[in-house]
Amino acid sequence: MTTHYLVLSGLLFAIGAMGVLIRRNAIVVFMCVELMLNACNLAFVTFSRQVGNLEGQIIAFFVMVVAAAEVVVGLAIIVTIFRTRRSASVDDANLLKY
Amino acid sequence: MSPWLPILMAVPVVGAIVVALLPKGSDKLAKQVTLLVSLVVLVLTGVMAAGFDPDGDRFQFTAAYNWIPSFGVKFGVGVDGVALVLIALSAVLVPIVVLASWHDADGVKTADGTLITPKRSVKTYFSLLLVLETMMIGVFAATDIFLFYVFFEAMLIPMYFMIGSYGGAQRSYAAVKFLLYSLFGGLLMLVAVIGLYVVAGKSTFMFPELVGAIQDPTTQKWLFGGFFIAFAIKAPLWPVHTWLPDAAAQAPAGAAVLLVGVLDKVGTFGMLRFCLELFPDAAKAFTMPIVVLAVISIIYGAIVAIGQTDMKRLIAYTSISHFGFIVLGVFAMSSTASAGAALYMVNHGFATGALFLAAGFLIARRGSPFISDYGGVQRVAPVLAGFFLVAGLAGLSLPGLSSFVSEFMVMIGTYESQAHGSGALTVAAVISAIAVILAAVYILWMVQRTINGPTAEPVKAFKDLNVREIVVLAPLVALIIGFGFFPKPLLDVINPSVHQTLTNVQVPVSTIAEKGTGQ
Amino acid sequence: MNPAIDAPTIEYGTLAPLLIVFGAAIIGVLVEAFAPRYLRKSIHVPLTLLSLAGAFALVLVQVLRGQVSTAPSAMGALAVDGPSLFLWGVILVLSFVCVLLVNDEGHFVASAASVPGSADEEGAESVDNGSGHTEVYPLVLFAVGGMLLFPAANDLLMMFVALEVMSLPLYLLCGLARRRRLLSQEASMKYFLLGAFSSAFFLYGTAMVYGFAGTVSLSGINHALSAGSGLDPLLLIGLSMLGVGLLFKIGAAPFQAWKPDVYQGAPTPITALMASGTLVAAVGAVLRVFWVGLGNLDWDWRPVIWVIAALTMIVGSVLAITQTEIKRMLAYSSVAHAGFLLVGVMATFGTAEQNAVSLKAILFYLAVYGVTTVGAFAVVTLIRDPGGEAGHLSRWAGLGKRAPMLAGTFAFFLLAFAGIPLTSGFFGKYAVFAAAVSSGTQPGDPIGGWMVGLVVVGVIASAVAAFFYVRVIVLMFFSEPAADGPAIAVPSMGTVAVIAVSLLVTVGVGLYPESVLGIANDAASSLFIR
Amino acid sequence: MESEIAQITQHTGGVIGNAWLMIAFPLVGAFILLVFNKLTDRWGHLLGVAMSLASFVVAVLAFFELIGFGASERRRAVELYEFIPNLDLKMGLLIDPLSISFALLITGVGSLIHIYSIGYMAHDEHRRRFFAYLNLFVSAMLLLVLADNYVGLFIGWEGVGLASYLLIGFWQFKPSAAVAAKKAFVVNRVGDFGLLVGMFVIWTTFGTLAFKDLYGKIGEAGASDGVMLAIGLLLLLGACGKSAQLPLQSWLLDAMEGPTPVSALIHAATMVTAGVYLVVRSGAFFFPEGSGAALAVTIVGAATLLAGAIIGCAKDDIKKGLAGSTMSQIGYMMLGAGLGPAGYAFAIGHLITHGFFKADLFLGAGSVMHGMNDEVNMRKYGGLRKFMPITFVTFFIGYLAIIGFPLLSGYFTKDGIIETAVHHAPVLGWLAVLGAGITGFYMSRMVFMTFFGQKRWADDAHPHESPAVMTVPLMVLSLGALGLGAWLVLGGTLYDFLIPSVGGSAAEAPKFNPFTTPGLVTLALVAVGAVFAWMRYGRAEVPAVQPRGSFLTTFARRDLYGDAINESLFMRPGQWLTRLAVFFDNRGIDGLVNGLAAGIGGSSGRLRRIQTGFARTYALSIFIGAALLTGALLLVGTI
Repeated sequence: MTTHYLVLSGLLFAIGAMGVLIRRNAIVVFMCVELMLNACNLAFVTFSRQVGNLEGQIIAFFVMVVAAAEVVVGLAIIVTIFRTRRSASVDDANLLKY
Repeated sequence: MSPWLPILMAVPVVGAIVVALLPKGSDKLAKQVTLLVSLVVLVLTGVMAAGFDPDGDRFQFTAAYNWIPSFGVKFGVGVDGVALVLIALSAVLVPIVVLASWHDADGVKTADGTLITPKRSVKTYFSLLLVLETMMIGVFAATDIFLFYVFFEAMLIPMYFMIGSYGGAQRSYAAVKFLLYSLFGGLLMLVAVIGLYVVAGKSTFMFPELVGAIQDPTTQKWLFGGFFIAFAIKAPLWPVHTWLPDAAAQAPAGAAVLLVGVLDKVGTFGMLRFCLELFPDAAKAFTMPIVVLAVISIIYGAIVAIGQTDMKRLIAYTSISHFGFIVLGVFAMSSTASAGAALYMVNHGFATGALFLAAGFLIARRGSPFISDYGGVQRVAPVLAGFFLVAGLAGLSLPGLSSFVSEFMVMIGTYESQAHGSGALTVAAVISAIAVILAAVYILWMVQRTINGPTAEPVKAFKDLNVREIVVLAPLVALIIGFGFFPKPLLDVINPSVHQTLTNVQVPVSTIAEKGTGQ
Repeated sequence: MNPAIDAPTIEYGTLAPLLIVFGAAIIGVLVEAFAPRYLRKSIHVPLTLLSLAGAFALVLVQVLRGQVSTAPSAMGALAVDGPSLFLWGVILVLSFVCVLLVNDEGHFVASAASVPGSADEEGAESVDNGSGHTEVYPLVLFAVGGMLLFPAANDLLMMFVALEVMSLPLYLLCGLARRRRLLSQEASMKYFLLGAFSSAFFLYGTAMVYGFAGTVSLSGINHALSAGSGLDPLLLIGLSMLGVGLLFKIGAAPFQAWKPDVYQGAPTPITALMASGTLVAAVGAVLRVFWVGLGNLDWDWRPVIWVIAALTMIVGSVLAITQTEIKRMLAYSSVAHAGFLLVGVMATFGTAEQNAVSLKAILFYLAVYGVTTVGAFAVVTLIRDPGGEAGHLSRWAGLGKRAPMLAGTFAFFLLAFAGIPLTSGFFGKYAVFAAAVSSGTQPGDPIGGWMVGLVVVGVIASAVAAFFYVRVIVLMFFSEPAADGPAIAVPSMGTVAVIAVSLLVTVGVGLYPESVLGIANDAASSLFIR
Repeated sequence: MESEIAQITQHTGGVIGNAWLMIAFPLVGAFILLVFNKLTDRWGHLLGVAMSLASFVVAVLAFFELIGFGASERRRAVELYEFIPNLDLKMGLLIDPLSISFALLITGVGSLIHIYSIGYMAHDEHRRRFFAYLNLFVSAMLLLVLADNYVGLFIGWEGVGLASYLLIGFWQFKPSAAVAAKKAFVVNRVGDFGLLVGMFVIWTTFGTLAFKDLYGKIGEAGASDGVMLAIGLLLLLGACGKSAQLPLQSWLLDAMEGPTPVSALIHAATMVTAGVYLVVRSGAFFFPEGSGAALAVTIVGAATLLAGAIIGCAKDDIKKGLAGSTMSQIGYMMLGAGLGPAGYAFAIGHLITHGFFKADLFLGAGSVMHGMNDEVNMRKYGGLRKFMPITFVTFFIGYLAIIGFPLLSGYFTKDGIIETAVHHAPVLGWLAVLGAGITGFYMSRMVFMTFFGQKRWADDAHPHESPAVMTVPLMVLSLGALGLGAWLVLGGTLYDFLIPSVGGSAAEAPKFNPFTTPGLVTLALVAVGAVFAWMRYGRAEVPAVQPRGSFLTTFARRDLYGDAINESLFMRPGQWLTRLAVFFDNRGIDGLVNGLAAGIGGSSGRLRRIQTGFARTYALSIFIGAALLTGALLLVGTI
């Protein structure tokens, strides 16, 4: 039964990862990361159901909190960058290389 | 627990700190202090050497303090005959080098007043020199293999700076080449050292306890390889020799003397003590290939030397040839040859030292290392020419000069060695004897083009050696001639420990008795 | 079903260092919120330093009192065992030193929010000294807290939280450089995105492992493994994903890409903190996961780590050769060192004493390497151009003539990195390699030879690495100084102290390594709590 | 016949016990002159002479002390000190008839030449250094002949080589002199190679390098003939180098670049005869009569005596002419030395007489040059007998002696060699006879071109007799050239005297008898040669410039193409080899090293391009890394 959920979470994770790789806009990239985290959450919950203890579900809560914290930090950084460069494209920021 | 060696190692480094801490502008004082310290070391070494009993235990003046218990490393020192003579060699050379490079750091002017090297920090130079002396003494005195390794590697740094900041035009290239080359060898050796420690499983690095600890031949071969490559690079043996000409040619004459005279001896010394005694089976298994390399070095070095246009490079290549002889002697598995090799280490130090210094004095007057820029020095500076000639003759190991005795012993010992059935080594000895002819060519051709012939225009301005320079060369020449006729004192010290070594390698110590003419 | 939930027992004594640091961090936030601007710095500095010192003192107390706990604390969430305490001590010392660097004027932007070159930035500049924002300190404290938590975490969840607590402040700190702000912000964004990305992997890995073991506590996982319910792909996937997260943090190839950019862009004191503290914490975590959690799985992960270690050492040293920016070069060198540390991680298996040996080696390595690194970066902060630090190597030419002492010190640090004898770095390297060889020669190890092979790769890599360290020395000492050479900033007391301490340690340990080795030995002898 | 060789007895005390003084005196002299260089400029030459005379005195005293012993005890070994313990080698001296005869010759003729040089070098600013080198030579030469072991001999051997190098190159500012000096040393080194390897074999086979131990071991060691032959040939190679025998003769003619007294002392009287000494000294061991080695010696001798004579015929340079004749005469000695005990006596005898008359001739030539402001070309001489009578007379006596004019020294010794040769090895013997004839020709040519005919010298030349300090030694030497031979040979004096050293037995001492076929033929041929020379150079007009000669003449003028051969066979290929090696070292080996470094650097340069600076690329690398990691783990896991 749970396999479907796992597959789904896997898909979500993959989509998120792909998004990170493909999208240019920093915000979107960041959202994709969030998507990956949520994929993890889904997996946790599923497994918690599968193995029959509550740890997974508790973890999910932790993850949400952490994700929230990440949002705060992330947005702060992205906004600053946007204000200086007038662009939120990750590709524009490549002064540091080689 | 004898305090001798620790004191001997402490004095120079203390001196170095003192020199480094001297106030600005006290260059002269720095030089005097350095000279004083090195002389003190010389005296101490002399006194210690006087107390050495050739027939006593192999290692004397031993001392061992716990250094790094959790690695099983001791600060273990002690000398056998070979180590003693090499320490003495260093102790003799350092004051001479100090005196020789008196003005090296404060901007060398040529006879016609053009500046060869700009003014550089005198204090740094001389404190580096003293630090180097400590390490030279330490590396020969170490009976703990880890300690040996530490000095073996650490020695590179002061020399690296001496070449790099006080050398000639190509100095940084030469310095880096020298450092990386040796470092690479050293790191391979490090693996072997670790392996030795682990496999032996005695949780100690003390050499005497590790002799015979490795039995398995295959393991021996691997570890031997690690040690040998490092030593071959250091020695240097063909084909890993190319760092030496650059380093020696770029280094200031004094540093070059210590580099070729002492530092490189660590390689051959290491072969004699560690490669042979720790891994006897491997040593025997590899004798033939190594002998071949040695013979190649002898001939190849000599031939390439003939073709050099730069005096210091030429001398460097002659040294490669001579190191070939030493390595040949070490691996000839005959007591005569090994003793000859050990003796050669000392004699070569004196001979090449004198040659480098004499060449250095020439170059200091003209500002060019190229042979073609000289000619007819004899007319304007007969004393310099004379010393140069004598040093050169020592370089071609003229009988009556110290190098001859050792070279003769090496060759004759190799010839008689039955290590690989008669024949193999015999041939090696005969081939290497060809170097006797080549040596005459490379030295005398250089002499002909520098000392002899019509006096070149720029040479006319040469001043002859001043007192300082004579004081530098005279003792070396005296030693060269003295040991040329009376090598016995050195041999009496060397022989017992060489015999000990060969016994550990289970080589029948072919003595007079076996030759049957003993009275 | 019994409704009564018994309250969790918290060993406050054991966790005191953590609590102090976090407490101080929170107070710092409050200070930011309520204290008048001109007072803040004068409150923050003592607060931060004292809290770190206090935490260190408490660690010391535990060690000296011999109260090293042998059981997990906080209901199994944390394991404050010997190694953890050692790592804590190291992290605290390093961060303390880094804070001294942070104090130095002119590293951090007055107001991070202001747009570079804009009027309000100018304004912020004009009312400099005490007027600048001081959020740096609480952020640093939080980061340090995370670092302490990371290697001590005894279950994957706690580890994930620690990871984030450690990383998030660092993301921000990276963006706070005063000079070259574009670079700084870029660094911060890259670090953030990639960090988040990798931690997502870590989390997914956790999920998989949870799915396999039904628990996230390392001991539990280990138990499940020893129960030996086959090799579930779940487990392997999870393992690899965890690996990605952790290896990213220590910057092992192929996850090293962020390091040079971030190290270059970030304000140098923060770079120092990351290069020393973060690395220590991350390696600690790696050890705990791989050894405590997956100890019974080493047959599977060792070959992979072998490849990664070799790759890391080679990539690090080879790429560093052609770097022209000092901080980038040091970044690559730290990649190489991460590789050497992985060699040590490889060696942690087999008999208990073998574990102890390699553990000791790694701990020692971390301690000495961290100190040297901080020292090196401290020197970097002093070589300045009008536009900020003189990062480009060409600017360092002839430094030996213009500032012999400084150049000499830096040269010595470089030699330590290169692992030349009579420097602390040599003994670190030796310890790790020796551990690797001895582990390789354990009877009945199919890939024992490979261990020795890895060591050979290691020495070759360090020979290559030596080249670029030496190259800098050549620049500093053997080349003539540039006409308009960079200015040598008059160092603040703090910076002087930092450099002096690092030099002292590097030399002292180089001459008498037993001083630190002994401690590492004791710490390692009581292994990780399994 | 070996049996007649006397046992060596250890000796202490007396003059012989202190025979090392012979070596020490000149050594000290050289040391003082070289170390306190400028200080000794004024009296340096006198010190040199004194030291040489001092060791002559010691030699004479030692000689008389020696003949004080019975024939069987005339081999006294004096131990000095332990040299190389590993080779059980004690440095010691062996005073026996053979070595003492050499010692007398060296110190005697040496002292005379020292004295002569005072005058000859009077105008040279470096006269002091010249005497230092002469002293050095004398002491080295004495070590060579007195040492009681091969190593000691070798040290002296190289010592004289060094002295010869220094003296040939004494006027080193002339490039030709510098080159000649180097050539002499290097060619000698080729010989030394032989001697060196010879010593290896001796040590390895017999376990000793000391003469006195060898006697015991030759028989018992049971060395194969091959080994013995090898040793013999190797030693012969050494001898060839030192004594300018074929094929190592090329250096001697160039060596004439040195001041004439040097040519007289080193390249005529003493050093070049060291090879003969070596052969005779080792004769008892390695050149037994009729052995292959001995045969080789005789062949080399015969070949060289002809070659030298032929070269001598074509030279216009008086010194080179004499050099050629020296080669030739040493060839005779070698020939004799190869004939066993019978020949030894005559070889040594000829060596001694030759020492006198050849030194006489050289110094005479020197005196001529001295008067002709250093002109050496005989075509620019002529009719000098009126201007320098003493030189002429002494030179003429030397001339008669060398061509073997009856009753003069050369007559007895050379004839002795020829007789023995014809008796033992007829072919070679007759060649020697022919050689004698040629000698007659070229020596006469020399005398006629120099002292007879009409003057051909340049106007600025003012020939005059040399000062007494030069002429007196000439007279003494010419006395030796007159009578010495008779005294040594008649009644087998020398033969009997040498028996303890070289073997042979008083019973079969060769009786000297001039009226044998070879003897008479020799005289006839010499006469023919002389007359022929008279016709061409005495009576006829000598062209002042060298005419184009026949093929044979050119052949001789070019020293039988010796140099050409050396150049094309050794020098040129050697230079190529050197260039090749240097190139290989720089480009090959070092190129490899630097190439490796460059390779790493280059790969680094390319690799760092991967670091594009795009965050997404990094993310990709992480992603791929993760994928690979997973794949790998799954792979390992399933294995």
